[in-house]
Amino acid sequence: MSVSTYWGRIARRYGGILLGLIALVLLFALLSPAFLTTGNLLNIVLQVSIIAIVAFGITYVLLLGEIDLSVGAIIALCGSVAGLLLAREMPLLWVVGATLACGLVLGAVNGALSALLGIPSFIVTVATMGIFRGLAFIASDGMPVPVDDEAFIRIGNGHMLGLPVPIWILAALLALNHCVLSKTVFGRKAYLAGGNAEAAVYAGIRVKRLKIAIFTLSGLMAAVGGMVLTARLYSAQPNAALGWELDAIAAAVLGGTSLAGGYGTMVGTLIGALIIGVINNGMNLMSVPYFYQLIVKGAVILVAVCIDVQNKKRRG
Amino acid sequence: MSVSTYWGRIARRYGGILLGLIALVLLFALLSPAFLTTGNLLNIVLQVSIIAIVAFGITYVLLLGEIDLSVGAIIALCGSVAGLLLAREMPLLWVVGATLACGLVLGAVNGALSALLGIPSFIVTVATMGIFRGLAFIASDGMPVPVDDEAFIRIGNGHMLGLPVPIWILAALLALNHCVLSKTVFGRKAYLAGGNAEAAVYAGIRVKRLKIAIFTLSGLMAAVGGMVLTARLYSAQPNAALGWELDAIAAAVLGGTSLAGGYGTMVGTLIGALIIGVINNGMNLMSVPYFYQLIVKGAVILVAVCIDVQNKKRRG
Amino acid sequence: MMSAMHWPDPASDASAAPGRVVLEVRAITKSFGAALALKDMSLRLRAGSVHSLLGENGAGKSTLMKILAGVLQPSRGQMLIDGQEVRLSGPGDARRRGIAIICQELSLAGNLSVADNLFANHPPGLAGLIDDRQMLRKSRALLAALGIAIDPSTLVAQLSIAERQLVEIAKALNQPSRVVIMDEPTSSLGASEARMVFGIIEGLKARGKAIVYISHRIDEIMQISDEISVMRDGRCMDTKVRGQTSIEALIALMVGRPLSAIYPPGPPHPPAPPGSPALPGTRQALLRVQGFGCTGRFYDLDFEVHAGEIVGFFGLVGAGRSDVLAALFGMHRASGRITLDGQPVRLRSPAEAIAHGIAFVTENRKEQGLVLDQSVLHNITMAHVHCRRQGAWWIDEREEWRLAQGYVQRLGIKIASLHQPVRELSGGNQQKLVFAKWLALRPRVLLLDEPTRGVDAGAKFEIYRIIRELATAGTAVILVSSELPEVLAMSDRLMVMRAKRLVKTFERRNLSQETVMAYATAAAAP
Amino acid sequence: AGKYTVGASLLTQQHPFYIELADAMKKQAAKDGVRLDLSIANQDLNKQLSDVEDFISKKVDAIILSPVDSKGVKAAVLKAGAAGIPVITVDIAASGVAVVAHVATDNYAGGVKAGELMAQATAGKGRIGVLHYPTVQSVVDRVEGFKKALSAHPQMKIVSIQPGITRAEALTAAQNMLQAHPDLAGIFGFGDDAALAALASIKAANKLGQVKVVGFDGMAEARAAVDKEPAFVGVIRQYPDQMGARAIGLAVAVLAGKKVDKLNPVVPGVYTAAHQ
Ligand SMILES: Nc1ncnc2c1ncn2[C@@H]1O[C@H](COP(=O)(O)OP(=O)(O)OP(=O)(O)O)[C@@H](O)[C@H]1O
Ligand SMILES: Nc1ncnc2c1ncn2[C@@H]1O[C@H](COP(=O)(O)OP(=O)(O)OP(=O)(O)O)[C@@H](O)[C@H]1O
Ligand SMILES: [Mg+2]
Ligand SMILES: [Mg+2]
Repeated sequence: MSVSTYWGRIARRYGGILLGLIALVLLFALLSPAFLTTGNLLNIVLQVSIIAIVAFGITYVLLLGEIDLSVGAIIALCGSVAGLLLAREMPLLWVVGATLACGLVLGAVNGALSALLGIPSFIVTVATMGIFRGLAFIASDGMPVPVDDEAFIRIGNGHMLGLPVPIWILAALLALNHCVLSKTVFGRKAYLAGGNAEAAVYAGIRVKRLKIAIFTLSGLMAAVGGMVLTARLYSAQPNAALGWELDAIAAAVLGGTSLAGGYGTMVGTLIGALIIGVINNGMNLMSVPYFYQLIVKGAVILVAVCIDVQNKKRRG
Repeated sequence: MSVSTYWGRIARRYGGILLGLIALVLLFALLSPAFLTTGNLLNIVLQVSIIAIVAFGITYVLLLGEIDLSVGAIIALCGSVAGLLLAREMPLLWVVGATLACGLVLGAVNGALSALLGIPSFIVTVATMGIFRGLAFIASDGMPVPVDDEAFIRIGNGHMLGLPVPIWILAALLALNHCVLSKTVFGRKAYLAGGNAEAAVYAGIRVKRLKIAIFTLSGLMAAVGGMVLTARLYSAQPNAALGWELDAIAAAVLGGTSLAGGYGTMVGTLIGALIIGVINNGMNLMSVPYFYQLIVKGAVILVAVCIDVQNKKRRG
Repeated sequence: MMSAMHWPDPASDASAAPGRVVLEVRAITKSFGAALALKDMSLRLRAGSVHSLLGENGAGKSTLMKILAGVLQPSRGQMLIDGQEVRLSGPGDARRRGIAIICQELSLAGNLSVADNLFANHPPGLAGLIDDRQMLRKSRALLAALGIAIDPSTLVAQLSIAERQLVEIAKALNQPSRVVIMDEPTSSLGASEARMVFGIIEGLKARGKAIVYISHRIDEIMQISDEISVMRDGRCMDTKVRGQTSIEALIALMVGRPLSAIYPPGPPHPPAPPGSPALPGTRQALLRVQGFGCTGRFYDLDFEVHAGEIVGFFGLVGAGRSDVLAALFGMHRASGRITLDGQPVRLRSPAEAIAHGIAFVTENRKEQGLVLDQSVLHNITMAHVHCRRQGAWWIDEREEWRLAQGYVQRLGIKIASLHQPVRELSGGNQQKLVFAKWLALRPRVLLLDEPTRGVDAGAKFEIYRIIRELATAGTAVILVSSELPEVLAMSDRLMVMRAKRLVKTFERRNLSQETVMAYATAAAAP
Repeated sequence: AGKYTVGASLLTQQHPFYIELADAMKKQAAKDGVRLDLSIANQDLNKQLSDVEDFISKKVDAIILSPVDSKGVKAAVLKAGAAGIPVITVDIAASGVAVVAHVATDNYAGGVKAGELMAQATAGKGRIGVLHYPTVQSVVDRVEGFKKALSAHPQMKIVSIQPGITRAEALTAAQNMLQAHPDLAGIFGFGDDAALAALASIKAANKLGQVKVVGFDGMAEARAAVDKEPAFVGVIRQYPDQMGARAIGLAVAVLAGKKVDKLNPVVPGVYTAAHQ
């Protein structure tokens, strides 16, 4: 595998949408002097970190041709669990462990309902979206739970080697998930089962088990997102992350993941999330009025994807 | 085609989920005396009428294996258009015509972006969701537009032969869409293209054109929904119908429509919408606290679909 | 011929003495709902021998194979491996017990590379990490050993259907196995590829594997089998040992009556070739193609087809025949002039082609021909309901029903009901549906790409008869097939393609397989 | 006398203000011997209308609404009226249709107070950012009041008005404000969530000494933050407890046939650290 084809494949895979991201960055750099500063660029990465982490989980799910609409609710529920446990003065490591375990279980429930009972994942996760959200409200009585554990807060607001901690978490999870998807048998199985479920069955892949594992992963990523969010906001919000499932899915699809399954990469998903983040940040810096932000954001997404699609078509 | 197999097919098609609906009705009738009254049952149908109408449009879209997330925004924008035109004292028929035309155009834009430029419909409609919503806000300055045209209000609040007008509209659109789907060449094309787009192209079906037509229909249904909603609320709300796209899709999927395309019926969609309506109404009558309603609703949907799925499996 | 001994097989099964029964099924019954696909079917597979299965479409061959491979569970009956009764829990279980299957319906993941598909069930590497380089290297070695010239890093979606079939074979051989099931492995292959497969089978035999071989090409079966079982309606009619039977006897067993001929008689007077002195200028070509080209797919074609004429296209796999048909059907943007009845036409989409009376039986029925989850009824009338009467709104359900019923009877399509989803039909019956779909349109020009792929001998005859009938009624037919005897017997004129160009046109007389083959390979100069 | 049933449809139950409002209503209902049926519109006007229709099915005696939208609530009020059920509104008024009584905070006055507090904290000069929720009338009133108060200080300038509806959105918006205007002197958050998010962003940017925050609502979490963080100079305090109790009281009075005031304003307070 020569270097040139390696880069060729990279270009083919991410080319269009990466170009879109770069074009956006250049555009905003021209329009707003505050945009192209290290501080602000870090800012953007920080702001998209949670959505991107959640979108990593969603990427697995979409790869399999399934959908997970409950991630917003899982963020809220796991965040609330973390907040409530901290309020009971549980030690930090236990809180982190319990929160992650909570996300794992919630994801596994989604996966089991879909895989074992054969209910379409859209319905399962629309239903659990309500259930998990309800549980979050009940657990916290509908009120935000203030968090003041210094160590925990650092998950969202601390710095390491000059970079905010959420960015480190993002980077670590990107590396991890990228490896899982591209280097492990597990990842290869996901591509195979998403591309052709029948072929996967013939290859002896236990598709049901795989599906449960993948929803569990999605729940886990959402739990990480919930923790970072809670720490960033200094409080656990039971109504946090409303509608974020759509943002996360949009990030993944923007980054080239197919809703029909079989195609997608973690790097693409991150690029997708960054595009959304850059648009939001750039328009905020330019003080575009809210109503127009909605329109511009939609239009920019359309243009970015359109370029990508045309690019892919041209290269065949 | 003997009668018995005809009914057999009907039972196979709607059986499980219809049983689910009936079971729910019986359950609530037992639990709440106010439930099984003509008034309340009409109430339920009235309450689901808008979602059901929108879900009819969504059914076409899902049938094709596509998705339309912009219907909530189309409802809001078309409703605002109707409100603003009425405020300018335009004659009723013109307002109705213009509003429907607006929905048509918005739907066609979705379809064209997706079919002609090849952008995945998820991305297209996530983007236009923002754009249309932004336009609705801008058109109305973010403020609700009060409507007091008596004749228009009757669309949402009038009665005909003892039944509320929205129920008549619902019935008419059910009949119409059911016929289109099951009796016309257009409907057949939708099923075929949704089942296997490539084979449909080889069979001479102009799939792109079909896709545009179907998104246009979805826009049209959403426009009808927007008008009924505006009339029912005596005001056009630019932030109306937030998140209804998910409800409408859930109704269709609950009613047996497949997100992957190729399967679905209008009657099924109506049953799906009614299930959601019955759950909401029943729990309200029983004064279930809001947070618990979220949980119960999710759980009931899961159980209903699970029964349906098991039923289908058993019959093979 | 390449040596079949060199592909990497971790478990050469020395313990299996030739002739020993490795796998046996006893009185297997399989029902799908009310329909019985297998009734008390029994079969014995011996080490180092090829056991062929022959039977009409829908006889239950694939169903039996899927049971052997653990994909389906039998409703009743026993399965024994080495004399021990076993119950297979799934395909993975079967694989672990050394049963490999090449499925009739191709099941590769198009979004992955050939190598990924070859190693779908056991990618090389350590602790769950895939060693991609090693996988590519092994894949390359495997394909080379089998004589398959495909780069393993290619995406499967970019392969032609014949190439996919070869990958499917390689995939099944890429695992330790004692029993190899081949369900119509050659149905989409040309003669030379088929010969390659026979070479592979010889190699497998030599190493003591038990092989089940299913095909509708009876001559193949006669050539390679040690034992032949004939199935009808889910039962085993008889098992013959090599050399004890004849083609005629087998066919009679299979269809329940003797078949007089394989190909129907040609037209009484073969249509005169264009410009022949016998009928100067009396006939105008129905379809005329000049300077037809499509970069990368085929170049510079000139030919014409007359009403009532069957023109055969022959060539090796990848010669570009399918692409020519697809371009004529408006699927590819091609340069050149096309005239229909002397009128220049532009064919930019299948819809336009159909509007001009062109129909196209595609070779890939699963992807381009059928909507698998929809009913037989809707699939048969798929093009008819909207093309027959342009602009019609309502579907005439009665007419639709009548039409579908008619073709089901005429082609002998074995179905439970017209409402049955096509996915549940056997492969050959699916192929007949694709054919029926286009017949329903009563085309003026009929493009056929491997129209009898996987169709049984009796039904093939019927399809040939219909093609002949249509031609006699004035349809212009282009027939692409990799079965040389089929093309030779059916064509009034035969064109040979090589490397994406037309190299030779033969008139019907004086044709031998050898001459044609010589032009298709590079042996004869154009 | 037969027990009264009162149906209440509240805008949301995901906000401390409304939770306190609901709690106060429940407490007062228990005290007055009224059966309270609570449903939550979840910011969806159509759901509020459905809830009211269901109340009518259930034949409640009176309805208390905190409208999702002033103008849009007309349908619900008319339906209740047609069924002969009196309606009382809380927090947000109904417009274009008459109700029996209305209980609310004076948001415009509160906004003015917020503006004055901000001017005081920044010594009457500097650039100010506002976190807004532009589609809610009561918030629009607050921001108008805030602008009005600042207009008395020519050296103060609102440089950025950004939407920040949820706490996460507000955090992002506030960060971007600080990024675009490094010399920002103050941020006004339309509600507690916005103000607390602004505070978090200031902390993260290490600008606690430079940027002042003023909030609105004054629920427990925000008040605690005001006590703890000098940068959070104060919050305009609403009194949902008083409003809830008043609404139930009015309903009982109306059902008992007493005459009640149409308008029942609740004056917002100002909560600062010095205030405790
Ligand atoms: N999943 C299924 N549901 C219902 N019927 C089925 C199903 N699978 C197969 N059948 C039926 O079982 C019968 C046997 O099918 P099978 O595929 O084994 O035939 P075959 O002998 O392989 O035919 P061919 O030569 O056409 O491949 C057919 O009538 C078919 O319709
Ligand atoms: N979708 C595709 N993408 C890329 N290459 C393709 C595709 N389909 C076919 N090809 C290539 O184009 C060449 C011509 O294929 P074509 O199918 O026209 O040949 P053919 O003569 O019909 O042979 P076959 O018997 O394999 O169908 C083949 O070498 C094949 O690899
Ligand atoms: Mg078969
Ligand atoms: Mg071909």
